[in-house]
Amino acid sequence: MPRYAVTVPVVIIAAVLPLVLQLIGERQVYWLFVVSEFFVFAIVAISLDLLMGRTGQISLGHSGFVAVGAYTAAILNARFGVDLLGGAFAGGSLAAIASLFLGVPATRLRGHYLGIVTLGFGIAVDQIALKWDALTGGDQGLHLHRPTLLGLDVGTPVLMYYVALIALIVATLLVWSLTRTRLGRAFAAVKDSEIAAAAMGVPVASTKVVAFVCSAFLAGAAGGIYAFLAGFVAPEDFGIDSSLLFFAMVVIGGMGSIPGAIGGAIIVDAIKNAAATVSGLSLAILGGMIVLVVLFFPGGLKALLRRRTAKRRPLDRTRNATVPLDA
Amino acid sequence: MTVRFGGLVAVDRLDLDVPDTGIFALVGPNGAGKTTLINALSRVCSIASGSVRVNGTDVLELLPHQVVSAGVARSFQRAELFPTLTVLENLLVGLHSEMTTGLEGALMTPSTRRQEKAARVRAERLLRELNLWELRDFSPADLPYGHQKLLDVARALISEPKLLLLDEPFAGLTEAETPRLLACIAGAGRRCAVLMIEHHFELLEGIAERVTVMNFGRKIAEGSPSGVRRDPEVLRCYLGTGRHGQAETAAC
Amino acid sequence: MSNSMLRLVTNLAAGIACAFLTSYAAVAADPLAPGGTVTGDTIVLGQTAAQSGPQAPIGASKWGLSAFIASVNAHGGVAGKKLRLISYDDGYQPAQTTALDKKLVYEDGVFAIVGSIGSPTTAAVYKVLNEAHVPLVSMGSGSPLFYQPGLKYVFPSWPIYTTDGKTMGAFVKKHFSGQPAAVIYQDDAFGKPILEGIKSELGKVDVEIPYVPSQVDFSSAVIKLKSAGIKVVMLATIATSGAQILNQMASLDYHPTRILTSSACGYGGIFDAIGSLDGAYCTAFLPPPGSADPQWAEFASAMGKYAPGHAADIYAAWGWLAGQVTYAGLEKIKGPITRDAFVAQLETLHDFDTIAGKISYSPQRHDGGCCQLLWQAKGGKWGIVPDSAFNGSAAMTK
Amino acid sequence: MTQYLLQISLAGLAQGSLYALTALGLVVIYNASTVVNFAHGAMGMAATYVAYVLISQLHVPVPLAFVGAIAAAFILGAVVQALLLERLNGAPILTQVVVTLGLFMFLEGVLGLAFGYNPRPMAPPIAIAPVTVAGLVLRPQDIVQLALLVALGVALAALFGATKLGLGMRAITENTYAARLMGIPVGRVLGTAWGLGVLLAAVAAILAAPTTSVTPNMMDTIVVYGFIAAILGGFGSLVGAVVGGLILGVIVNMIDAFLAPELAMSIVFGLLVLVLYVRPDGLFGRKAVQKV
Repeated sequence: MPRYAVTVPVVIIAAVLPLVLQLIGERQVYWLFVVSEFFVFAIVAISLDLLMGRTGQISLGHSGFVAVGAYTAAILNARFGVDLLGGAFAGGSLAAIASLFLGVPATRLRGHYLGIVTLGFGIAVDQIALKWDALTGGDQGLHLHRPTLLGLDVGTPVLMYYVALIALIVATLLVWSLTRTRLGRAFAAVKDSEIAAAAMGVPVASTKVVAFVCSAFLAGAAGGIYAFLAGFVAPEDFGIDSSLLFFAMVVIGGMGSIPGAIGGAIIVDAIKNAAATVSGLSLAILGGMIVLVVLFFPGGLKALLRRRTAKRRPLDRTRNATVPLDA
Repeated sequence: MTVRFGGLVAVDRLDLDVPDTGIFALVGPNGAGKTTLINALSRVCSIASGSVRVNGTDVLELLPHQVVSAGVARSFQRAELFPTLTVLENLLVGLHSEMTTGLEGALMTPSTRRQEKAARVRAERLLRELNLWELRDFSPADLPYGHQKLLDVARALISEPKLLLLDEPFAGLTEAETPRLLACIAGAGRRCAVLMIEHHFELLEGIAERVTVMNFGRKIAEGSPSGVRRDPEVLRCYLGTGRHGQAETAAC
Repeated sequence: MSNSMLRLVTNLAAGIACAFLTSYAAVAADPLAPGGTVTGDTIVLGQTAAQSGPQAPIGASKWGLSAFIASVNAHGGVAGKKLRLISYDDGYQPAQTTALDKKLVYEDGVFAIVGSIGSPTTAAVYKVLNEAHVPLVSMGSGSPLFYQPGLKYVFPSWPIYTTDGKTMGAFVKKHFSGQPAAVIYQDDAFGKPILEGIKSELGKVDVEIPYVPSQVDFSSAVIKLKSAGIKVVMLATIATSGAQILNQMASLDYHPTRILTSSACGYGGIFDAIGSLDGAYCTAFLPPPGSADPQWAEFASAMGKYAPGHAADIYAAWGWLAGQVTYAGLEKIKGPITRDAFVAQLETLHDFDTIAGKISYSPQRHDGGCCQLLWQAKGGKWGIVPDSAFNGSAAMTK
Repeated sequence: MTQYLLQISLAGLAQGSLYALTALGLVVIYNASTVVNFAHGAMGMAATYVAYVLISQLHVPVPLAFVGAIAAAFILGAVVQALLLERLNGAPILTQVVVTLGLFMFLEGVLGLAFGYNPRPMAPPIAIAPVTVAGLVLRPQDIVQLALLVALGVALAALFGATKLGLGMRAITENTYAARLMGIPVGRVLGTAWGLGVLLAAVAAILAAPTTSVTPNMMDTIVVYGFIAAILGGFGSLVGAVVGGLILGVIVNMIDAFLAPELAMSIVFGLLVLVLYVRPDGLFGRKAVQKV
């Protein structure tokens, strides 16, 4: 019960935040954008966590999937007037197809090769978007029409805020459900022990590919929403830098945890915005944080938060539980 | 069946026949090919020749993840559990090939819920049987080793295999931890065929119907636990140094 | 709802609450009343300019703009009001520019966006700013995108990039006619219009080589040109790539006539970075650094006074130019200082003298600078090439 | 045409020697500690800043500055091993990759903070005019670069093949625990391997600096090609790294010359995925034995 006492008011705050922001007049445009942008980044962080934290498959080019989704949505919108839902769905689908190019070789790659190949994927998407300017607008980018959703105009900052918030909640629920059913358990099994997973009937290779596809779909859909939110896409937005930011979100949040990924996204986004005026500062802080987290807080933010919650959950590997032997 | 690694013949033309139920043990010194045999049966190592039929299906022609559907499940020498998952979820992975939920799991469709519920009921029943119920939400990494081995066996058992392969289930257990696992295995032996690697003859004497002794990949003796113990060749190359029937590394 | 589900939602909501609190922590005085009217005693100007990443050198524009603003304030400001600059580092990433311009316009309440650097970054925001009626003045780009008719709030002040290319092309036609010529160009909205301009003057070039800024090894490009017997090489490149290409040419014992675009030779250290620079040409719409031009002298002395430690180079002069144009518009406003009044006054500028020569705007055309010429490197200094001036204002395309 | 091809290939070999040196360092570190060092380029870049500071701010003679930078690189490698990787002994690969990536971001950020992002000039180590032989331009620095690569490669092979250090490294790779029991100073051996690996990265970075200029991002492209070279070479073989790097240099130059320079890295990655699909252990790699 006490958990409801926290959850319900906070969910209400999230829902009424735009109304409160009315008080600051025009300035809400910026703050609504910042929070909406954070919602979308958090979806990408969740998707990367599904792949990296849950399935143990590293991806250093995740913004490549975001780029594929964003460009798909932008092109469909600019040329055919496809709406936000269609754009996000098509973006996710195309990113999922693109992920097969990575996912299939990935099943044959040893851990660190995968990191390098995904890095290359991120770079390649960038270069192709730049080169294929007839379709993508090259470095001048692509402007989208005012976003609509199922025939409704959602082009105001407040409505886009709700679109992003609902998208994050939906993504959270989807991933949460997935991890609590057969396929999600198979992801974790593959990460923990490929041999044991296979012995339990989990097809290791295709499970890895499916994890790639799921993760890419989410990242691509987030990219599609992002394109509508920003109203503009350009190749420079999806470089290694942004892949590393998503990576930092997952690591700092604590791998293998959805709340962790969201928390990591908050921290990274806040640092990125706060340190924007001093060049190199955010990179140095985030890099330093990653090193410290790995060395001293292997569970990341997730573990720190959990340590402080009143009721400890049993499944928590950040402490060494000693279980009484009852035999 | 034969398993080769390069020039080394780890399992050499071994013939083994087990009926539908009962406990059968494999013994032999280190390097005799026991674990290799189990790995070959569960298709972890893919370079075996010959054939292994379980109810007519040749296991050696399957992919590793198809073996369990053919009715062959296994445990591991060093309890290869999934620490990311809870104890309960570890058992549910054991039911992976019986369930069908794929991506639609993300949508929690009614059929997903039904499957999940049914699987949970089975897993919970097994956990209660094994007295692991209290620990269901812990990570296996936080359990004492004895519980881990028990869980490892349970995870193989939950799929109700026809052939259960156990790789040294008692290795590393304390005296206090042994009886629970022993009871569990004895129970399994009444439902299916259990092929286990074990050195403790005393443990085997109570439960195993037949013991096969291997050395250098070959079968050198076969029979009841007490009978095999008296076999001169077995004594010569294997049991000579053991104090209470436990094998030391003895080459012959 | 199960426990973990609840915890999820809690975390989610906590995140929102965090962002919410931050928004309140940042409450500050709003200097701009609705409708873009300046009511306080400062006029706040906003800029985005890369201070990090590979494009950081051109972000030095920030210091020229700061120096201009400081000198205006030292002389009493505009209409009794002081100017203030808020400049953010967008790392040359359009997504950052989008977010930061939202911050500048809505959170910081700037009056106009002035002297922002880069083609892709400005491309990301010019439409939105134009629709929101926020003036976008003197961006650091000559991309044809910003010279389109109908952009009422957009005021470019550079010569369009095609003029840059035409300046090269006309010069080559005049002096090196008949010699095999080649262009190395950055494959984007910066390099391609320059290539187009060159070709519109020369008809055709013998070899065209595209590249991307991340490329570090230009040896095959240089070998290709050398093997093809190219005598004139025009470079539509950024500074770092231009330096790499010229150094590569020298190391391969290849000495064609070299003509660089203005963006490639604005930095102070160019003579250290390229040992073989002597004899090379560079297009320009600004006086050579260190020249006796009175506009440059005024700029250089202001830099020394108000931005000590920052070189008075071409990139800083871009910022100075942006300041000059903005000031000219603001100064002419009679009555309340509104964005629309500012735009109206800018559109009356005719042959307004800036560090980059004369600039004219009209309600029909926002064309910016018309003319370019060439410099040549001699003995570690740039000098103006006498008969190289080119007026591109007549030949506006696209 | 042949001459053109030759000249292109020659330049490719010269550039490839930088990739090879980078790959060699990656392989040395990988062989000893099974860690792929994603901070490799950044560490080489940091050492180049040491050279830059020594030359342009402390006015140390150029050769001495290079020696100083290379020594700094060795120390940096050893310190990183002792402070970071030593604590992660036995951690999953993913964890070790993550920590080197964090280090990469940290180093690039810190040097950006300290020196800004303006490119700093760096004089070439050898500035001798090029020689033309039968129409081919031979650049002395290319030849020195290639010779240096071969010399370092041979020296490393000798070091690992014939000394106690090499033996220790192999023992540690086989079984760290057993190696420790056998009295091998595991920490010191690993520290040396990391030091040597980063030293090679620093050599590559210093050789690259005259063309790339000294910036926090100077090694980004080169180190990616270094990774690819190492993978092509089977990630474990010194000869593979050298050959992989040289081949890659020629391939990239061919792409620049005949296909599309602006897509070079994408094409190379496409090729890499193809190669890995056909030969998962690279062109020169031996099949990795899976332990059960």
